[in-house]
Amino acid sequence: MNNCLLDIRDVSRSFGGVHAVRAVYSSVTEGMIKAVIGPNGAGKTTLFNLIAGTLAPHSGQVHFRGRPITGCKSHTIAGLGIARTFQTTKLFGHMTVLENVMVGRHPRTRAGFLAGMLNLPWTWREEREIRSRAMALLEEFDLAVIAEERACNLSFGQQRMVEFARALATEPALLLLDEPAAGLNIYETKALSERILKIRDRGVTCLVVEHDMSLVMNISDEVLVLDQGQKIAEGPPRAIQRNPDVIRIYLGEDHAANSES
Amino acid sequence: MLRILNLEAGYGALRVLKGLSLHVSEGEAVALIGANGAGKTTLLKTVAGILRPRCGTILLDKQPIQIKPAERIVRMGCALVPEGRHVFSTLTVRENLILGAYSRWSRKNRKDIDEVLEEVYSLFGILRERHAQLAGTLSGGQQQMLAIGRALMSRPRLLIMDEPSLGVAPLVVKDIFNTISILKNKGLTILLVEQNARAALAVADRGYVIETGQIVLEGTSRELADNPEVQRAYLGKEYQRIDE
Amino acid sequence: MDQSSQIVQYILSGLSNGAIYALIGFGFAIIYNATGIINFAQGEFLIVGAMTAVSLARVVPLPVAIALAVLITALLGGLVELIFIRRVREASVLRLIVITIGISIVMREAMLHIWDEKVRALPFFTGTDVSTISILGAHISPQALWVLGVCAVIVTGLTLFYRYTLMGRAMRACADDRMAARLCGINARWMVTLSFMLSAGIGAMAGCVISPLTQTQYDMGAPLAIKGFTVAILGGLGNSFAAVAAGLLLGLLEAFTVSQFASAYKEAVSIVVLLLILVFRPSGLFTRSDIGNLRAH
Amino acid sequence: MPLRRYAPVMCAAAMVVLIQVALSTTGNPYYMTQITMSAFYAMVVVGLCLLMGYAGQASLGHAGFFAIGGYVSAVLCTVNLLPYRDAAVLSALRSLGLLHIWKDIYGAEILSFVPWAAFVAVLILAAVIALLIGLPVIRLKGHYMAMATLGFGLIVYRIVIGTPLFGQADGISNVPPFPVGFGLQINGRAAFRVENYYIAWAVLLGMMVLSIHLVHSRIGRALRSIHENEEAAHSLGIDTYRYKLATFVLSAVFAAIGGAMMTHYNGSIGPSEATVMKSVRYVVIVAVGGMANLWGAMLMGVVLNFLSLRGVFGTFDDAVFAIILIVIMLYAPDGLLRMPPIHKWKTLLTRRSRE
Repeated sequence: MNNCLLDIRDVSRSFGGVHAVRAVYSSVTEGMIKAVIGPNGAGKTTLFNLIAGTLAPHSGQVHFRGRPITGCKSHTIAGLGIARTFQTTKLFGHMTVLENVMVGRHPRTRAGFLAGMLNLPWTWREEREIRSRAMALLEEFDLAVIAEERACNLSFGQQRMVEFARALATEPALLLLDEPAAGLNIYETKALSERILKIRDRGVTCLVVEHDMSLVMNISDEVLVLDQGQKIAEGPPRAIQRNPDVIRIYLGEDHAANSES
Repeated sequence: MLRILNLEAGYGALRVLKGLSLHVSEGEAVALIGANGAGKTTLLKTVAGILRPRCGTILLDKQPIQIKPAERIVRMGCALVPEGRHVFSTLTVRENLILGAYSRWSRKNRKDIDEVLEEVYSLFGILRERHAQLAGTLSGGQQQMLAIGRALMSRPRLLIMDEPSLGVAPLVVKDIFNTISILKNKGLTILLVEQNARAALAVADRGYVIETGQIVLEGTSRELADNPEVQRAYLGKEYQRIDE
Repeated sequence: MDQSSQIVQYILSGLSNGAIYALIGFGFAIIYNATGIINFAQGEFLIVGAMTAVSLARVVPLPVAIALAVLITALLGGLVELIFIRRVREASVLRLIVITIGISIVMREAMLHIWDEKVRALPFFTGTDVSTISILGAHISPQALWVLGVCAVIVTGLTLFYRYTLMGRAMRACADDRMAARLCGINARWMVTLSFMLSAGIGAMAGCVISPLTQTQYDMGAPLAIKGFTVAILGGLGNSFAAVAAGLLLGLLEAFTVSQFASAYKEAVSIVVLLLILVFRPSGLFTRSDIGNLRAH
Repeated sequence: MPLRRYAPVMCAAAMVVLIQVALSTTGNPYYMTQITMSAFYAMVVVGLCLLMGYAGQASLGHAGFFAIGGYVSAVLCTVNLLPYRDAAVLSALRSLGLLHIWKDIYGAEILSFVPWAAFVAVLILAAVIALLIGLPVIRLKGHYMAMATLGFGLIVYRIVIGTPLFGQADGISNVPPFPVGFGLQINGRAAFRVENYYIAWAVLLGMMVLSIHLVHSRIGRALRSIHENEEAAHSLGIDTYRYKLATFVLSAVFAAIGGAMMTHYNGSIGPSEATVMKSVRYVVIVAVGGMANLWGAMLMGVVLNFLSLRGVFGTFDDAVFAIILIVIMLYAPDGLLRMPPIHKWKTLLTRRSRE
């Protein structure tokens, strides 16, 4: 594919004797929402960590916009335009919602130690811009009313959204979402899926690990199925739902046999 | 034997269990199935005393145990095989098993403990073979057997298992489920939590389906296995059996 | 004294110092494995033990005084855990560090006010301060042999305890996987208290055996703790034989540096070693990678 | 926005003047000496507060940097180079005005560095040493970092006490005053008491202003985010290692400035400034002040050091600090002076302005 944003080539990673991710090939096309599914322990989060640079693969390579990013530090990768959210939200609890999102502007701004200490005039302008951009994002997410609230005081659903906004503040080309619907109720999940679609529409490619199948099947353009670290299937959601291997790992042998018959 | 009423629990701001109720009768095997993140593991941790519930009641033999620490609950005859096995990887297989009987350790129990150890060894022959090996060097399936064996060492009346098939090769999963039905036939009360719905419902008498911290379905294993709702929970709304 | 016997002399004094460092290192490792805390007050346990024994030795025979001192220090260790550590188990590392440092200073100042600044010493266990034994042409105090002997006994005892007793196994289980240990019915909190007692007791014993050789003063805990910590890190925190080897290595290194440099720099040696290890091999010199891997999960 | 930020600075400055006036008029001017010295110690505390409270790194070796500052300026200002006056290097330095000849109290001629040159050397040296120590040490976690910095502090102490150049146990005395310009000089004699009181406070409040700016800048936000959750900070493109290292160097430089000024003020420095107990004391003060609370740390730095210098705690000096430490850590880990968080003020102010 010519507009391939992320290319995962033969990536493997093991912990001790356990192969968490084994020889996975995959690619993400610009502008799509791709979902990664699989049972618990299938290696989904590990794959995310390998892309985001939190872990280094033992073998294989990851390319982003045609450039190899294997072995890069995660802050470098974030600077290149890959942002992520975490399975258990990792907000800066004692900072305000606004400050959280302002931190997200970090890779796109430049005031350093000396400039900060001396409070140079040009940093005022930058600071104003950081603030207004962050505020704009919060407004877009309908979070402006709680902008001055400490992040640890928010409800779980709100924390998810703030983390979302914070990741977007880095102006990523690719957004990695690790189980964004975990712990959300039905309405929040619905709002979330609309949110993800909106983000895609403004040009941010999304890679989503998710367990909520209705969410996955509703929004994704393509699904990658992992089991025990290996790729089981990859394709459009409809086809995945009918794939006998996928049914087998989710419902057991019998159902797979039924489906095939 | 075990009765849970309106249980609420969670971590920090996250409310995982939202007023959950279920019960397990003496001699029964009950399966609890549901997708990831539904709250299964949280429920078991709360029952075993690792996690404090926010509110609700847990009765074991009609005694409230929701405020008791894990150590006491084991003594009362309720053993948990945790998710992800949690064997003591730097201890030998035999040491792991012996520690399983820690709560009953005393001079006069000596013989009884040797007996249970013998029972566990005959249930899982591989553990006898590898008794001097470090538990961390066992394969995933063997570790799972060890975790079950360790729980059995406390001679529990209620055995709770959290995802015994997780990360275990398919052939070994079969072995493990065979063992579970052997235990059940011996009269042990079992609460089994599984993602592998099919296998779990095959050994259980009854089952519950848990979704976002609440029980959404309840019934005999057969009823649940044939329920389209169960399938929906796993494969998404649009999933329809091709033969329908 | 000729060249070779001088070398033997250095080796012997290095070994006996190293044995003490190993014992202190054990103290660190025992608590670290049970709780993940580095107990900065470990050195003070040595001094408390030795000082208590010195005071008791005036009224009861020496062996009884030492036994009582070890017991009292062990109880003190347990008390420290019950009062301070237990209530902050879930706290951040920074808080725990600061608390154990605070405890060490309070203990030191308390000792200053109880036993004043005077340098004290237990009597030699056998012989006097002038009696020597000659080995390969070198003359050493019989107390040095006591030090080596006590170290050997404690290492063996600890190994047997951890390997073959239910209590020892339970302590290892807690260190390995706290949640699983609780699910087995092990009271993890008491295991932590017990490890503080054990660690304080071993510290007190170490303090008593070196007291005749190096003498004891209220503020000697911190430098000893640094050395013990160096040894514990060198040995990879938790491997008893590696800790012994590391202790002896550090002892030898120090003995030879003293022969080359001013003694004021002697302490700097162990610190430099510590810094180098922290920088280049924080997992320790002798850590077996397989065990390391098992611990990581 | 700037007004709100500078209001506490103004208040502090007013307090400083008020205290001076009060002490002078009530005839207790000698209290000023201890307040001045407390201000020097508080400089270490301000830097350490940035490091511990904002970057989340504990250092148990900051007395080492204070001592480096003091000893380096003491040595450079007192070492007599007269016997080597004809060496090419020295004459070059003399022509640059970095060396001068002065007479000590016994009237002997001494050729040594001018205090300004020594001061610049202190800044550079402290930064370089902090960088070299920090490069490996900042990578370490929790206990290891604490032990490594403790080890660094001990090495400084050992070097100071074991090297004849540093006067061993006696330290270095007869350090000349430091003419800082505008006709002012750092000098401990009674005649200069008020002048030095203001010099010390001007420098301390200057450091406070720089620190406050930093904390409220993009970098400060990044530092706080590192403290809260390092993994998340990383994922937002923050190079945590570099920022922690830079903060470490900055705090070391602050400490060295305090040490250098103190040495010129007292005219001497001794090894007691380099002990582990001193390092621990700085940590205590930051903890009591509330970790990430610059004003709390500064205030506590002045108050506790003042009490200690006045000898209020007697022979229980160290014990008092340790007990304060334990009690604070057990019962009030956020510090005694938990000021309402800055954003709360913000809401108060904005609300009022909208009405």
